[in-house]
Amino acid sequence: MSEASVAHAGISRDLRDEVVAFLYREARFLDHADYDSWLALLAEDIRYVIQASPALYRRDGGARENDIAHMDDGLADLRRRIKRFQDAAAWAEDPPTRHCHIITNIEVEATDNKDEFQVYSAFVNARGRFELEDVIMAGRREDIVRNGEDGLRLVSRRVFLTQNVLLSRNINTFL
Amino acid sequence: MSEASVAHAGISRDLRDEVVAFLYREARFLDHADYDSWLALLAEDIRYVIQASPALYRRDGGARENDIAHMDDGLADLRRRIKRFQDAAAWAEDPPTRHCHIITNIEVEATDNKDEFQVYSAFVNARGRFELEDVIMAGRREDIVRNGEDGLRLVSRRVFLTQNVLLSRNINTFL
Amino acid sequence: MSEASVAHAGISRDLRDEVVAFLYREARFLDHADYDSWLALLAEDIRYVIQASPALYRRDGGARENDIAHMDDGLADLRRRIKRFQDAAAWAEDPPTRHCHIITNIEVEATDNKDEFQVYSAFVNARGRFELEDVIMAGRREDIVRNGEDGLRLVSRRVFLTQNVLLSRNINTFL
Amino acid sequence: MVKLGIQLGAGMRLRGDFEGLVDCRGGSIDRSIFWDREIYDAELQRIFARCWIFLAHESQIQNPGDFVTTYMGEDAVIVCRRKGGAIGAFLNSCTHRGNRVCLADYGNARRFVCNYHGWAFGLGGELLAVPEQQAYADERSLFDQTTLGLKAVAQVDSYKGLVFGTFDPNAPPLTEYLGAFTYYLDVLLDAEEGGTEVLGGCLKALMSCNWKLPAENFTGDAYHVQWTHQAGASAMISQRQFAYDLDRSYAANVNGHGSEFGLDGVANVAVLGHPEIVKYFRQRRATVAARLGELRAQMWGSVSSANVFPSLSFLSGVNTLRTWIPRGPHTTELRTWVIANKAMPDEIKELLRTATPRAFSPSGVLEMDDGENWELSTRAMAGVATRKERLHYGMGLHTRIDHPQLPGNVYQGQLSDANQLAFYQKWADLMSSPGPFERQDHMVAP
Amino acid sequence: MVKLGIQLGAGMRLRGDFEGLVDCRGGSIDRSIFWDREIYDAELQRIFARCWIFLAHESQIQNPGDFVTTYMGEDAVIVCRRKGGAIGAFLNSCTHRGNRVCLADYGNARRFVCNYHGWAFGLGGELLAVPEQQAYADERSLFDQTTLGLKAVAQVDSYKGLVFGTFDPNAPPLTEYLGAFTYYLDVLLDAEEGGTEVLGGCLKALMSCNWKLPAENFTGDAYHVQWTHQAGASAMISQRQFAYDLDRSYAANVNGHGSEFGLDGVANVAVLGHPEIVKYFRQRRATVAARLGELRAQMWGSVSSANVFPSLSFLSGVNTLRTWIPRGPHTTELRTWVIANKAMPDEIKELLRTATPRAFSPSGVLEMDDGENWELSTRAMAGVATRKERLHYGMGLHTRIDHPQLPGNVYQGQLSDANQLAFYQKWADLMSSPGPFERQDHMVAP
Amino acid sequence: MVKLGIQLGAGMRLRGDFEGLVDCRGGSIDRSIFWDREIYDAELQRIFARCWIFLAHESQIQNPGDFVTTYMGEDAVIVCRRKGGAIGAFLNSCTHRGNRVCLADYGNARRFVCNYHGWAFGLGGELLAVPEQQAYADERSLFDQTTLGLKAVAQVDSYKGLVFGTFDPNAPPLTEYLGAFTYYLDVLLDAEEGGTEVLGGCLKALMSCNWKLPAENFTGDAYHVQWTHQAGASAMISQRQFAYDLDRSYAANVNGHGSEFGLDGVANVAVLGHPEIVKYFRQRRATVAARLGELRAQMWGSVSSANVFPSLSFLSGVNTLRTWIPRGPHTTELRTWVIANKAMPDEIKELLRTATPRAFSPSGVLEMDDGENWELSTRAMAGVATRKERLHYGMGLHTRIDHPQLPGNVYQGQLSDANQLAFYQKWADLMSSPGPFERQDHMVAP
Ligand code: FES
Ligand code: FES
Ligand code: FES
Ligand SMILES: [Fe+3]
Ligand SMILES: [Fe+3]
Ligand SMILES: [Fe+3]
Repeated sequence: MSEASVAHAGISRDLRDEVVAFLYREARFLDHADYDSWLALLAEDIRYVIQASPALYRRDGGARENDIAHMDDGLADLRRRIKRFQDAAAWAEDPPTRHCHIITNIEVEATDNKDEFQVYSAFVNARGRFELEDVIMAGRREDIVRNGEDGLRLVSRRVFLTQNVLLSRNINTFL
Repeated sequence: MSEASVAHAGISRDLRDEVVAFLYREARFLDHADYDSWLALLAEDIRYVIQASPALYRRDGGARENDIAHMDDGLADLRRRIKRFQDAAAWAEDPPTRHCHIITNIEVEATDNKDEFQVYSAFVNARGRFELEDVIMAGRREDIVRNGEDGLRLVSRRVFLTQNVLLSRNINTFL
Repeated sequence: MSEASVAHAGISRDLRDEVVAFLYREARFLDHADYDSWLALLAEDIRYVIQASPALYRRDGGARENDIAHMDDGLADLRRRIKRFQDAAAWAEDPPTRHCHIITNIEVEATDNKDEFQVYSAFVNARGRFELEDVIMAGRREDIVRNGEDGLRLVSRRVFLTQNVLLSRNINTFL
Repeated sequence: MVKLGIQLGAGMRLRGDFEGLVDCRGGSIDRSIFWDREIYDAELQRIFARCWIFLAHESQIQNPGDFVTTYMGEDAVIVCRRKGGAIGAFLNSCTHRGNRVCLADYGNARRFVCNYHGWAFGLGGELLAVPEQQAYADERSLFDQTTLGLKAVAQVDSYKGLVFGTFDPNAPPLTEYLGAFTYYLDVLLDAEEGGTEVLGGCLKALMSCNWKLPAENFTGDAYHVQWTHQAGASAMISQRQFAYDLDRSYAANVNGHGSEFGLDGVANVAVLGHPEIVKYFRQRRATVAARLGELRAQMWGSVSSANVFPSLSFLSGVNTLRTWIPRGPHTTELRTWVIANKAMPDEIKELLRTATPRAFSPSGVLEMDDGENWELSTRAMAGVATRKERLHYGMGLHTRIDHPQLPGNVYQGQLSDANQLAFYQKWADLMSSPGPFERQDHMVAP
Repeated sequence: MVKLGIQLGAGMRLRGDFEGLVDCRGGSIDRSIFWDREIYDAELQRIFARCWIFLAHESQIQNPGDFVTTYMGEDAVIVCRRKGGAIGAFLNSCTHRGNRVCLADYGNARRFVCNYHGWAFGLGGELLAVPEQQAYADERSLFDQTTLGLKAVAQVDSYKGLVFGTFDPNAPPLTEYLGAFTYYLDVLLDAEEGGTEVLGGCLKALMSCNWKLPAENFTGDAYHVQWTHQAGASAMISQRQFAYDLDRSYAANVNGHGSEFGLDGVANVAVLGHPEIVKYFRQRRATVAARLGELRAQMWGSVSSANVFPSLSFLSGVNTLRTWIPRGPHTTELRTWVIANKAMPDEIKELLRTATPRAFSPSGVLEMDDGENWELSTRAMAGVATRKERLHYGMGLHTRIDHPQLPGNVYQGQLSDANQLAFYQKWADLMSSPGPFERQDHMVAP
Repeated sequence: MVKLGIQLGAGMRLRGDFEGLVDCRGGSIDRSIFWDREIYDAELQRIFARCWIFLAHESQIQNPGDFVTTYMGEDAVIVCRRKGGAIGAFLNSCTHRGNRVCLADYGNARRFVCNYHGWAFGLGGELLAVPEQQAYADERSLFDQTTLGLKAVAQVDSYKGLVFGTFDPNAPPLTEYLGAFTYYLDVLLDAEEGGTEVLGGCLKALMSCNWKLPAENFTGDAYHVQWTHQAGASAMISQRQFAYDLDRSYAANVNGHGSEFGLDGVANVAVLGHPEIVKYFRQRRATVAARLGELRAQMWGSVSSANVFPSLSFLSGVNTLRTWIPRGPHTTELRTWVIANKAMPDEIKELLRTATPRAFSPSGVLEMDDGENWELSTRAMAGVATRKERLHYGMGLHTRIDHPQLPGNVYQGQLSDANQLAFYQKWADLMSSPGPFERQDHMVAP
């Protein structure tokens, strides 16, 4: 299970910095519930997945990739979620949630496609609502980021949560 | 609500690295309750604010900027807080709190003032006390950092918490 | 208690980037319970310590460096822990824990030894198990990292937790 | 005789007490049933340890050794396919020191070996072997291998793919428990040849609400759809206002189970946002009518919801199946699955796999507007003045009809509290008599 | 008759029980009143559902539709300015299914629409409209719009800007409840022409302490100032030791309300660390004397604290107003405001806006030393041997005086437990008789 | 007379109730003793406020003013070395308002000054001085300095370095309480000249389990070693299977204290993974035999475990000492120390300092496999059907022997539940009679 330890092989420092800035900016958009700006960071062909995290014995293998997921969306699906977020009648979003997306552990690796990069990151997500509610989740992300004409775009994201049963009623944000 | 996505426009990598180092060092000083070193990072004209985070309907707008705040301090005020922290008779600070300031999502942007920079960051703060107490808060920060003769100085900070009601009895640190 | 504020004195940007990549990669190995890869990051003479965090009055000084610790291991000891982690009969590791090691605040400083560097970092660690268990710890780390022929190696780590009484039954990972 | 432990007080034996909390004629409910811990503790004994509780879908445990773990009330249970094909269900707690025996959500096992001392149990819960068995050789060890298996759920039975169990050996058979409600269940379970299957695994979330609030919602609350879900509906189907067609919709209940439904045929399906699925439902309507009759063919996919007492809910057309697991008086664990007809083509199943949870699951576009209501309702009950005010369940109490085809108590139009009141009447009936695990010696003398 | 739910046990009806917990002659208190959940549950019924509870400051709700949300005990309440200028206060819980109706801390609303089914309530809590009202048309729906409004707080009244409410329709009027304590309240509320206003919003924090510990602290505990706050005082006013002037300080209590105070005129003001504010108080002293008399003009800004039973506290001069909201036997939510005289110039108000919370708010330099004491005191009560030891409240029991001007029970010098004992005597008196929401059928027969 | 607070219900006075929960002849235990809060509350009064509870090791408080803080049940206690060398132990809660007086885990103090009002207490808990003492001058203040000290633990005594205390003034002396169990204790405490000391501080962890599960494990559960610890044993000593030598191993219990042990001499030592320590034990065996006799010299370092009722456990050879502090019915705080013979050379001590916690501490290689079993066992008891099933404690009930040297109730072979049943019999005996802090007026008449 060992892995070569060449840091950032073949990735320029400029690109790395761009990716870091890209993910931090994304987090800020999400914290401000600025979903239009967030959508502009996504590739047309994005696949956005927040996996379920069942407890399974090692002998049974991990969860299947195409298992039921908290979210498994393309761009049109994400737009629908955002349409609801922005709807004045989304009662459960008013008063607004107090979001904080903490992003760290950003690693960038080359892929077979010279314009696409594998990006790892980890996160803590905090959400406050009403008076006493303050919910924390943590997990990992595996992204594919594409470097195109108009800058970086998110092509794929797979989110792994440490929570099996969500310890809050929902995930009313993107991770 | 969209925003241009040029990363770090006009900010040199050196400056960015300096700012990151500056904020990490600041966090380490706070973790070690080394408040004298922390004070040395502040500009004379600093305004340090930890906002309240009330739950308000969208139609009522956000909280007013000059609302009552957990802290809304100038340098003299911060010195007073520190004077208490360092007083042997500050019973509630002995045994010392076990601090951890996690800082991430650091973004640096230019401002109209060529010597001052807008810096965004996000944080998780953990505080342990006594035997069983371990309190976690998360939030965002918006700083103005000035690049002067003697290096970087914090000119302004505005802290946003995800907690409306603080879920702990106080904030006995700086965020 | 003040400290000179020269950022990264004498540390090249390349080295800093290498160290950051090294610690992020380490975290990813730990998240994936890829302990063989993790072991390959350690120096032969590593000393790995997770300190106890007792509550002590200031007048009594801090905890002694050689106090009893949650872990105080050399390489052979770490190998033993890993041997258990990887044993099919380690019932308490099956189903596997859902790990997340959040690493931030990485600072690199020179030491008297030109090949060794003092590295500071802070962390949040989340561990999910079974259905409802999701445990969060935070703390600081002080590492010595050696730059040798075959790249960076961890020579020493001292972990400080904010928790005095562990609020979970154990630490079934490395921090 | 004296009281001991957090067992039931003697009052719980008196039918009158719980009936006073639920006034089905007057259309009002005492809020304490959503808050008080003692009432909750009684529910575990008198509802969840007595009713037929949903355990699994047969498709989750197709092969010998396949298992899932679940809960009946707060009792952890293993459900698994035995060698001969029968389904075993037994407590997930070792008879030796009580340790949880199976730690996974699902999987395949030859046997269940307890982590603590290694006692090994078979797929029927039977004790297979213990380490160092010679230490139990003497008869004074009172070691009777035949009695030391994992305690079996008293009765286990299936209805068209849904596996249920009850801890009460004297409970009526499942068919009697479901009664005529199978008429409505079949719209979900038997619309197409070959029955149903669950697609993929399970999504779970902990909600800070009493379990009865979501259960009553699914049993009959069409009323909330228009208001609660207008943003979600707008997002999914670009239609803000839902119009009730009271002439062509109904509520019906049987033995505390309830369903409300229209006859539009596609309103629930449409909410998934995939015209292909709507088209599939339309295409299959005639075939369904041949199986279930014209009326139920129109129910299939229509705007509707249903709950099997106490806590198994589903939405036809949306194809979500879920349970509300009680985890304290103010906490409920939601578990959701995607259920599909086996006969559906793979493309439709693949769409459902993502589309159903996108609409209905903890983070579903529509469901996200539900949870907060149930949590905030529960939380409000913390107030003593608030708890004094009874809730209003009076809608449409005049709409009772006789219908030539629809069985059970039937009401014209989706807008009524009739099913909810039937749910609470069933609740009060059960709560007013002791459950199977109440011990005389734990009660105060009257 | 039988016991049911987490209602009061029968014993609560017996006056003797609670009186035994509080010995005001012997100067001792039983620690269980800070720990036991059953006592806490009784407090919600017998204290918080019966006393006049602070709801809001009128300046927070100046315009029609302005509202704030708060709590009376654990009951959530909406307080709002009605069209005609009257103040409405009613339960923040829908009469339909109990959902919380208003989710914001404050704001302006034309009406409150419940998120679940859309029932709409007016600024007086009245039910304005419900969706699909025709479904309630039949009289069997028992739908009486006039009775389905949000339950009004039984009585609402104001005293010089402070709005109070009580759930008890039989509670004496507010003026009688406050009684002669208004003499002391006026130092805060009526020192200058035009009354008071709240500056900005509210700071809140959850403390792991029983609510009575901070309340008794503000009612009379000058004793802790010298020791607890020496580091804070040193930081704010470079003065470590606070010296009590027993000849020119007093404690006084009325109906369980209490205040201790000096006559120095500026010690409380000074702690804010702004000479400008001290100067302002000095300058205005004569004018205040003209309004309130010489004695109270000297109290204005002096070292002092006060509590209106049960849980509204303030510090004159520091200009902090706060409530201690009970959230369980070991948990209290502190809410703090800055209160200022409207007549104060803007510069002084602007200073107070930041200076008051800098000294007194959850993270205030002085207040940071209080919270830990209350939390650790509460936590210590977990021990059964610890709970057996009564606490000592004997200080200065001999200092009772008659004073020509000061009303109520008056004591010479700030150092006494007299006010605290009066607080607990009031507590015991209330706890020894049933509150308005106790139902006969929830009690054990004696 | 009436019930009040979360005190004991009357039933607790009836011996029969608790005895029914524990059937030592039939070898079964009712699971509710691991779950019910009322039983837990009774344990605090009848077990932890009555038994001799471990407070500290004398080496932790060698010099005057040295102190440690700990718990007896949920009562916080300060233990300190007084000027004259005597050991003081008293409640860590101020007699004034109840604040925690000492906030550190350990240290050296001249006196303990309360943070709230500055009352100062001496190393014996006596009240030394209070600020502004003149305010208490009048006799009506009922201020008797001699009675306002921190409440002393009723009895404090040591056995070979281990300090114990009891809240019960009528408890039998420590020597009587330990009785013949000192024979087994001495293997830990008196194997070498000079007694023992604790190395370094304390490691602590909160476990979600009932305290009795780990306590019963250490009192006699050799049975779990083979299965639970096989991965840990493989890692530490490259030996997967542990083979019980029933001919040369025993269980023994006295007054509810228990130990199981082999005579192999090094199996427990070996698990530390340091041949040097094994060698040391081998070398010293003869000397130990001279002190303790041949039999106990063979016990020294052998595979073994022990528990002093209720909650002090240790492993000879592994050199771990620990207590299981109750923090609620489902929560236990583990505190672990490394204990060494003073006579051991520094190299051995230095090895033990890291090797003992590496094997046995919250994150120890072997201990990490224990905690989950106890947590999951506890959690399983949440189920009402699960709680109905009694646990099996029948192993080796036939193995009782008379042994010429071993005192107490002795059993041949390490594989039996005999010690566990003796533990629970002691528990039932104590639980069936009122403890020192139960007040008549808090009980329901029978
Ligand atoms: S608890 Fe299952 S084998 Fe002992
Ligand atoms: S709960 Fe308020 S409208 Fe139904
Ligand atoms: S509480 Fe200890 S001195 Fe007042
Ligand atoms: Fe809904
Ligand atoms: Fe104070
Ligand atoms: Fe063990």
